[in-house]
Amino acid sequence: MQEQIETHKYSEAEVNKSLADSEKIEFLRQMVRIRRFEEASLKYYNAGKMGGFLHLYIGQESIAVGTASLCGDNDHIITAYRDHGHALAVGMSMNECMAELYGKKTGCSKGKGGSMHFFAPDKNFWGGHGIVAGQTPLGLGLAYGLKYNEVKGASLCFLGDGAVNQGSFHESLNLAQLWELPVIYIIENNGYSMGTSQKRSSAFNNCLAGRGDAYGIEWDVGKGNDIYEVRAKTKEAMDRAHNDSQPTILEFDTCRYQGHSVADSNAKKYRSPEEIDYYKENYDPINVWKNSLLEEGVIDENDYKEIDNAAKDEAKESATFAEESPFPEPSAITDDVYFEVDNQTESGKQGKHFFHD
Amino acid sequence: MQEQIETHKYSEAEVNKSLADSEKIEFLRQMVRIRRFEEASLKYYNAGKMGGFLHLYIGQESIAVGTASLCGDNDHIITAYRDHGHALAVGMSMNECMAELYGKKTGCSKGKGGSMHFFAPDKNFWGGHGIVAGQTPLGLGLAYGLKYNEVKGASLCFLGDGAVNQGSFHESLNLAQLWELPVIYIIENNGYSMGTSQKRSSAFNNCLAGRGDAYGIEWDVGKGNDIYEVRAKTKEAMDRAHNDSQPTILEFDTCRYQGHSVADSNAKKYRSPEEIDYYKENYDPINVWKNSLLEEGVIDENDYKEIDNAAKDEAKESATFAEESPFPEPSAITDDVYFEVDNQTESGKQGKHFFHD
Amino acid sequence: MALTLYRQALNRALDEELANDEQVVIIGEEVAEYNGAYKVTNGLWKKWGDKRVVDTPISEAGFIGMGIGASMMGVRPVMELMFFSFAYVALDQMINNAACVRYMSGGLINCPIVIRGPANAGTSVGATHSHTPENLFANVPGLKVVTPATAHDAYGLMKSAVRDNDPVYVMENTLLYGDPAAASDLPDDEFTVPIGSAEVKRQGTDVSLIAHGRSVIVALEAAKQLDEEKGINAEVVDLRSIRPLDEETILKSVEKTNRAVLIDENKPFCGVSSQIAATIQEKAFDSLDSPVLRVTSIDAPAIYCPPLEKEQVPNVSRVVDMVQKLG
Amino acid sequence: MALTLYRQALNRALDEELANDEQVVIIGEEVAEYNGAYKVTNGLWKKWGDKRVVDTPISEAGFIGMGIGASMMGVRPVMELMFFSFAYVALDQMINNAACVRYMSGGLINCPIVIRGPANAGTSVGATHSHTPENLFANVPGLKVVTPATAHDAYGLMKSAVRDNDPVYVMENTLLYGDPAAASDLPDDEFTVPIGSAEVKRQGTDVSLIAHGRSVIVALEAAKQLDEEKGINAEVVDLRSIRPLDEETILKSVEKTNRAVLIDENKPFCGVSSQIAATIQEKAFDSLDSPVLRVTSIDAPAIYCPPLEKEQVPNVSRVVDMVQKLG
Ligand SMILES: Cc1ncc(C[n+]2csc(CCOP(=O)(O)OP(=O)(O)O)c2C)c(N)n1
Ligand SMILES: Cc1ncc(C[n+]2csc(CCOP(=O)(O)OP(=O)(O)O)c2C)c(N)n1
Ligand SMILES: [Mg+2]
Ligand SMILES: [Mg+2]
Repeated sequence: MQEQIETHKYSEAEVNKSLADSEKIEFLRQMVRIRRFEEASLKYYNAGKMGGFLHLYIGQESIAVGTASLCGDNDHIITAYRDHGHALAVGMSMNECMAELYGKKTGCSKGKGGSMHFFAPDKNFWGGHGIVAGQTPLGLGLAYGLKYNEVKGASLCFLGDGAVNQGSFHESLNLAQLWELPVIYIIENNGYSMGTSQKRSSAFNNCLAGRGDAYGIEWDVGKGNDIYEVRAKTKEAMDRAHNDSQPTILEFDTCRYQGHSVADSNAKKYRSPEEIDYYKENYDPINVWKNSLLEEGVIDENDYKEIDNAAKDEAKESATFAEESPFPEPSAITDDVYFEVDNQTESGKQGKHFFHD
Repeated sequence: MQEQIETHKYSEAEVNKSLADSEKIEFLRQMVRIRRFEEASLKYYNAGKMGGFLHLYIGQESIAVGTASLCGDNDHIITAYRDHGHALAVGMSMNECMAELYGKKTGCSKGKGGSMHFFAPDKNFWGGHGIVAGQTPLGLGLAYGLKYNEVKGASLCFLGDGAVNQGSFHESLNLAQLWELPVIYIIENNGYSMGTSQKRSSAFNNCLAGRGDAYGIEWDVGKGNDIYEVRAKTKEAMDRAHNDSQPTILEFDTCRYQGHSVADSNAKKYRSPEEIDYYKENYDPINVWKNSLLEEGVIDENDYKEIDNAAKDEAKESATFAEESPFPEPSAITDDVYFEVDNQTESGKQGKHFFHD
Repeated sequence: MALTLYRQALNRALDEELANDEQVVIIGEEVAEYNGAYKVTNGLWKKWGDKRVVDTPISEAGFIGMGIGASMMGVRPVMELMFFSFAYVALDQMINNAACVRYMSGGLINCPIVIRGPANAGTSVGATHSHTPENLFANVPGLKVVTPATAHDAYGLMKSAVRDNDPVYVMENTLLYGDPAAASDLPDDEFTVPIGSAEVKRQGTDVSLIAHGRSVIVALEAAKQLDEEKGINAEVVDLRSIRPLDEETILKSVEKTNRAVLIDENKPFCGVSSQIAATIQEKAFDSLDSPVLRVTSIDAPAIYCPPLEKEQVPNVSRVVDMVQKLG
Repeated sequence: MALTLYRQALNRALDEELANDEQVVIIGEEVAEYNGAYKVTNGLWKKWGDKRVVDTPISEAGFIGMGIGASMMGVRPVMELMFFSFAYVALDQMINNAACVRYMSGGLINCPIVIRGPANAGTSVGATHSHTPENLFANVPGLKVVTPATAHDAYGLMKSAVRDNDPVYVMENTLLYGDPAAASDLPDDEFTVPIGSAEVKRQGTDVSLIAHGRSVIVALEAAKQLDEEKGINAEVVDLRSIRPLDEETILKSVEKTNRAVLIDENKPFCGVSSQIAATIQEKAFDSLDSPVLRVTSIDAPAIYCPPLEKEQVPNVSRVVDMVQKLG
């Protein structure tokens, strides 16, 4: 369990000192939006509006918001299936996200991806990936693309504490260091992979990020609930990526409040409700941030309520939008499989591409 | 390049001090047998007697012989495709090995495996595996089997310096440490994976074995050409396996004199012939060992000649044996696919197992 | 009489085999303390303890390869893949090691390993989680693949799989785990269903519906509807085992009905039904009154959209329509 | 006129595409300084330098996944698998990422990646190095698979593959690289062979021999022998592309000859020829005078023993015998 939070050790970091009040408020708004969106999605999931999995990010919002806040035009983000937070943090609308959960044509992935597969390449957001650690070589590839085209940018590739034990992640680490690629692996360590505590899944020295030592990769570990700390440590890594084209592994401690997915019937068995309650009470990223802004005099309680109400309304409206949106037509099942077919190029017209009856 | 060999630093190690002269001579004999066997196999390969690949172990003999010399009834060995040395070191006959290279019915694998796939489970030798690092989870499984059945033993799993970049190896390391399995990963670092030097393939701190730090696994690195050192360091790891059921990573520097495989047309391009010559001159494991035994007065030049001639004869005879052995019958193509079919059990008689015309 | 659900039948089979043979060990992600992501191993850890039921990190290549290595030594691991879709990160181990090591060693080594888990689409978990790789594995000589459709067969095939001395991949189905239509009335006494035997699940005269896995349940419903609404008397053949394959039962049925429609959740190109169609046309050519037709998944990655995914996988109305196309 | 070898044709195609498009980059084990394990990339590193031709560590999942990620950003990587058999350690990336990301993103992302390398048995490199996974990949919607049999097609298909905006897996053959029977007289001007078009490589009237990859060369020789020794005039159809598939050309041929023998180095169960047989019997049912027969690899892991492996893969005498079985 983390120690009681000190007043933000990293508030004086360069990248934080220069923050305008409006920016700080924006972080709060983003975190609240994520939480309210997810609460709404849970509600409508339980009402039978969605299928499949729903992995909620509640409790971890500061990481997506803090890291995304540093991203410029040439910085890119890719993550696993617990992707709603990152999607909203990069600027995707609640409407397109909620509609995706409903499987609607107006969803960000036209109802084809679902909860685990949100995408917005126009916002440098490359998904949303369901196979544990499967996104880690892709994140490396984004960095490869940047370096190949001599663009000064970084690829922020998120993964969970359980994902560090997949071989593809290690292969990626070796390549990242060997080829000096500007990728930042960000381990969101919420202490559990499904029902397995970190100590039952991973052998290590120091911490999970410390596995970087095997490859001589720079690494750091920090408190994930403190936006100041997330930003300060991520900024260092981004500088390393931008200026030296070097990879970094970051690890942020955090906590997911909900079960692994909505279908996690064991959510209250493998860890005690007290563990979560204690965290919520003392470390909740939204509370912590809200309290600092109150202390700093950047907002008052009323401002917060407004932000919160606006987020709730937005979430509710997104559900209405999703509800009222049409499902894709059955013929859409075979769209978006091949670029060349979709665009009816010469290549797309040659030969038979689909083989069902 | 290694430093000039000191007189064996490890000759006084417990495990070496107690060696009888006959044992020391036996090590020499084994190394010479491996070399002569492989020289013969190269000759007959070039004469068109074999197909496929032929990865020669020449230059690395001290590692197989030194490690195998420590193995008791419950210690097991598994390696990659460069497996002739390990096969002979565990006691397989030249005849069955050469016949395998010829693809003959009398081969250790009945002509089905070839050079990369020698096996002798009765001698605790589990192959011979062609997919780089594919044997590393299997080696873990051997250790699992030992521990599961509460047998005090170790699994010695060999791999190359290029194999350390496969994900399955890392997954195995984590599992080995997490579950305290008695596996010893032995990296035979000959500096190259095919034409790629180690520095072009691997990022690391310290050395390749040092990647064990990522998992808190004990590791050590040593000179591979010195049987005393190989035995001393392996013994420590085996004690750790036997007594504490803990894994180890060992790395031994070594040198392969031949190309990656016989078909390595670039063998003289990616490293200079001088690099090999220098090694041969100064570090050749057979020479080094022979010279110590001469110095120690354990053998004289004549003894060596006898050993050498016997090995050459044995190799030559194995080629005659192989030559005179029959190929398997065509019907053998579909034998050894299923245990149940081969043994015509009830299960093996049910349904159709093979689907060609 | 209390029916046993598919999930419970698997659980009972595993429990009994743990009792029957000390070398049997269950290994996989969340199989122990969590009781299994889909509760197939429910209660087994509590009953059998840490040694016999083992939770793993998310390292499929590592732990499945480990299981194969242990099986070479005589341990009999039953590995769970939380989804068979995750086989793709462990494929090298599952093909090159499990399927080839016996052969490459000239028969010196065998791998009595079971790898099991759900392999199906239809639950809106998206393309990466909805693969049906029975065709892919059955392509590989050295492997056995079974796809039980009912609790009875799930129980009997699982027991056969654990006792078999070759690698057997048991492909289950998340939709069948709790489906009353797949539940069975199991006898109290142990029994097995042999690997490599198909079963005629419904007798008929007009057309053979040949299916495996959940498609069998679809076929049975379709047969009922065809009977009631169209007066067509369909026979339903459940392959049960994909490799080895019971060609005899297939051919006998087609020789009787002279028509076949294959129902197959696989993607069509080189799916299991391609193989069955190729076989039927080859070996029952003169019995066929019309071409063998197929109802497969619509040929795209599994779509998330729940109502559309129900159209994507074979369903009753697509089967009924296809049977009528036979003319 | 100097014939171009299959290997040289690939080399020329890659060289030209490196020149045509700065986003094209060749990545793989030993492709640069070593000039390729099979010399397909010979000279390219020297000519194009470190940026365009890149050697990798032995980390197929890592570097292929990386290539897929880079392709999402607009880079056009041409990845070499030293053997396509090594795809099995990278399968998750090759299926779940390359094939599914366009779909799961509703068409927002595409992956213009080429993965190429030899995919064949017949060279005594053993079971683990002799896989022919064209059926496995062609099963996956989202992927394209081509299997050139001649230098002409290798050149033309490789260029099409590099220019295609979908993932294309080009399966070559170590036995064809230097085979004079696969060499072609290439024009000096650039050209492409469209993906998805089969070619009748020999006109005939009595039976259609349908094949892909090196089996086309076998089929052509068998056709010659059938003609000379048995007076049977066989047509040889080269699929060239497995997915997309040119069904039209296949069906046209069978409608003409009324008989088909498929020659396929795949293992038989759910091999490519299973799919072709299923298709022919479905769509040319009334044209068929006898069942579609198949000559595939003998159904076991690839044997090492060199003379036996020549029996294991399809060869001329097995094809000639099978054609005569048609009656
Ligand atoms: C290769 C693979 N194996 C297993 C799974 C099933 N699975 C999905 S999420 C998960 C736990 C991952 O935990 P962690 O990486 O800590 O991420 P978190 O869920 O905590 O965000 C598992 C086992 C999967 N999706 N992919
Ligand atoms: C997964 C995989 N990728 C590539 C290869 C081809 N290959 C065989 S050996 C080898 C080099 C391995 O080098 P190293 O591990 O150092 O062993 P060494 O040959 O030096 O003994 C390569 C690339 C393979 N067999 N398996
Ligand atoms: Mg976690
Ligand atoms: Mg090496």
